[in-house]
Amino acid sequence: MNKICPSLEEAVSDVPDGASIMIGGFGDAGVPFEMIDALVAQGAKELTIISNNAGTAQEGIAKLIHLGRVRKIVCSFPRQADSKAFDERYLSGELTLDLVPQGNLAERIRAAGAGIGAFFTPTAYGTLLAEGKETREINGRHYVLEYPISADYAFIKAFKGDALGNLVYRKTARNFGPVMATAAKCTIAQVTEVVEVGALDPETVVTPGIFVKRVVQVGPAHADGPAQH
Amino acid sequence: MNKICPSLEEAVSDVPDGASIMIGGFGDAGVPFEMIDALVAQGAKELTIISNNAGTAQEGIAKLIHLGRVRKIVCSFPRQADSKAFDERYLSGELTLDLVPQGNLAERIRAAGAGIGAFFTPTAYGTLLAEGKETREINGRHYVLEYPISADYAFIKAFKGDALGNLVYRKTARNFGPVMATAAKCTIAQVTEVVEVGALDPETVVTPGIFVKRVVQVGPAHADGPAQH
Amino acid sequence: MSQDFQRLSRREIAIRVAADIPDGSYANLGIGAPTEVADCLPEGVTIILHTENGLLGMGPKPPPGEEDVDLMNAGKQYVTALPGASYFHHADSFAMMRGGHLDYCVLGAYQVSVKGDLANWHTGAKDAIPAVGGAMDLAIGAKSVFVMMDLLTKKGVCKLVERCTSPLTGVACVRRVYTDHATFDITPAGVVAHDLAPGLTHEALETLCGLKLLRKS
Amino acid sequence: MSQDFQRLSRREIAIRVAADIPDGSYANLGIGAPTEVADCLPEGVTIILHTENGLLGMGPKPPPGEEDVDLMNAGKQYVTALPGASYFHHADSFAMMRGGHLDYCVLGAYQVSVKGDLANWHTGAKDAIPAVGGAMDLAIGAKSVFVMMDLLTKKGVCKLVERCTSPLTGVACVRRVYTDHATFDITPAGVVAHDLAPGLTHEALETLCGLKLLRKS
Repeated sequence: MNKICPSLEEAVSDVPDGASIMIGGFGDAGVPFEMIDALVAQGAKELTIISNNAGTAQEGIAKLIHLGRVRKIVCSFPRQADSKAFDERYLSGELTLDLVPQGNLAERIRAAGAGIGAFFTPTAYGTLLAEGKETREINGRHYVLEYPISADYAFIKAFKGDALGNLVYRKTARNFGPVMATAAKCTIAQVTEVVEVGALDPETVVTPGIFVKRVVQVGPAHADGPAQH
Repeated sequence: MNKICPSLEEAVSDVPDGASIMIGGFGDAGVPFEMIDALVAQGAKELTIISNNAGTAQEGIAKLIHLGRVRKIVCSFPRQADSKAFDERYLSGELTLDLVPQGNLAERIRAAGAGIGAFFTPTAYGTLLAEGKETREINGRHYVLEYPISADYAFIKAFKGDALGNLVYRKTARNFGPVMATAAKCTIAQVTEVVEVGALDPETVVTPGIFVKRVVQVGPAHADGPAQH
Repeated sequence: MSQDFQRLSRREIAIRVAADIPDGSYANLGIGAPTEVADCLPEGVTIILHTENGLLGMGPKPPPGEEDVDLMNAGKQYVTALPGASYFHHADSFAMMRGGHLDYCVLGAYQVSVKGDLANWHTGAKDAIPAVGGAMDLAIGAKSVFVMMDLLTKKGVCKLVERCTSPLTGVACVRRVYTDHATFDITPAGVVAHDLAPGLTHEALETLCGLKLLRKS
Repeated sequence: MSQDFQRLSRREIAIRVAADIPDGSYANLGIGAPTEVADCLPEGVTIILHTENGLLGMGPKPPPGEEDVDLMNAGKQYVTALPGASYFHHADSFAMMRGGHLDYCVLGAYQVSVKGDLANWHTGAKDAIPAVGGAMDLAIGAKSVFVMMDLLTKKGVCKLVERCTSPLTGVACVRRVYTDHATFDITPAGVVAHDLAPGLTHEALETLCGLKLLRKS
């Protein structure tokens, strides 16, 4: 079993038009920028992107949006200081936005990975973002019924990975990676360092290899930090 | 902030009659035997115990049951080779059993800790253990609605812990500990070794201290293994 | 009605909030003004800070040059991790909030209603690009949710209201509101005003708010 | 009807199951007979084994004297962990199963119906002390659920049935049943019997089962 893929180009080569893709990261931490660049070069369009943010400036998801490759985005916080690409496409109606509270986004992704059919969450009860959704009072508290979010692909960034797909992350760059890895048909991880099978302590593996299809090393391995972009 | 408690006796001293207690462990691994012994000595009765097993021989939960301290047990697998204590009390009607499939038990405990009001699970659909429960078809699959399980106390066993309550576990002794820790009002962890705050790598902490109220060191610290009982 | 009183500075409000968070608490301080509470904790008090992007035990910002691109808070500012910290993924982090494990959460607000409804994610302006982030999760994400805000908008309109006109973030979730004019407790009996700014009378405050306010008994 | 045929041994059944699990698969082998499948994997084939008590990458039992009380499988037998293994807690472990991440799960059974219903947790006997463990989670816990069992009870009653009489573990969850008489595929068109024991005819098998069986096309 060897999930190491020699290049990002090869790793993203089979993404078809119309695919749904989860993209890890919060702010810049944990965003697989290089893999997104490879997808830009690959050319897939009509994409649905599931991610916490919608990118800033011309980087990452903003690049995909700017190029008109994205038809729908599911996220919690698209508006940022320099989210011009998103703002333009959204206001012109070319881009559909499904706005999801951040914790519901994480939990709905987890539900997809965990085989949960739906769950009652207190978050967003009584707000615009729960309009039209089923609600229920349970033990005196009000809840909204939310459904799983899955995807064809998950693009995530981890710190170290092995040929079996086991991953560990680095600090707050962990964020959405571990849950997204469980909820996509094909999870691709770019890692700062590929290590030998057996080098990761089984007690500290965050994403067991079963959730990962492809691992690509990006940039030189640093002993003391992640690749800068 | 110092959650270290000098003795098991003190750690379990406030457990009242009628309390609900989650007890970690699967088979013998991860069972806080010494803490259960302290509870036996403390004398609390009319207890509800939530645990995967109901104990074997005269050890652990079996001891509590044998002494008539337990009025209800919520578990997945009470019947074992030498579960005489359970068998007797159950067949005589002195002990109520709420039988829960193991994965539903884990997920219902997680739900309690995660503030989820209820969730739809495919497990047990169409079986005796889903009788009378609400069901729903979602995207062509059948699900049963299950509710959270919380408790007054969680008694768990971990490998190492610090004064802030951070815990790491050892191999398959991890099992129910991390989820139970999130679902009880008062989680008490017996650990093989208490370490200095800062000694546990923040990347590898399994149970963040927020979930733990008391930490007790049990037995001599081993560098290479857990305490035997 | 006299305006002859001394409004509290943002720092003074933060000091009041900090004084109400007991030693040994777990807290999440929202983006913006609430972040200042961390700097106002009394000497010797240990409050463990949570940031929803996956860190418990958050420390202050790093010295210049020691920023780590993988270590930030929910406001996307560089932070540090204190000894005894732990990292976790987003589902676990929001489970920690939703499950009621944090003792306190301190948030900013556009409006708070007398019933404790919170509006802080969307002004309600048409054509505004919506973004919610963790606001709705934070609103229900602690045993006690505190709001820290100026009482009046720049145009002088009171933000403590009978009923919110801006879109809600959460329903009946706020327990106490710290402002530059006074502190307000949301109680089943009504809103209790206390710790009024020096020189401000209860009656003057009621007039400013356009609300009947209870006195602390 | 002649009984002049050679039933497969438990090991021969395990070899058949093992042959159908492709290299690189993730699998959970239930307690009892299914455990033997691990010993029958062809040379050079890597199957990563999951045990629901929190380990992916389970290895064989340790040499005598090297047992670790903290390292066991779901059957509470001592095991080892192979290089590249990982440990996780029970909620994560069952999420892995329930979420359909395992390719194969191999289970024992009291009865399997022609629709793929599984009965393997409770004989239905009155006064029996019930215990379910992970049975119901395993039944729905893999992309393909295989059953491995003797076709007949000790009293000669067929365990492949029109409708289960024992309490169900899962509904329409079994894809294939490996027995000492033949292998049965549960398909929408009906049950397909193949790989019959040497000397056993399709007609004789139908008589034994009291069922109409399809031939492999």
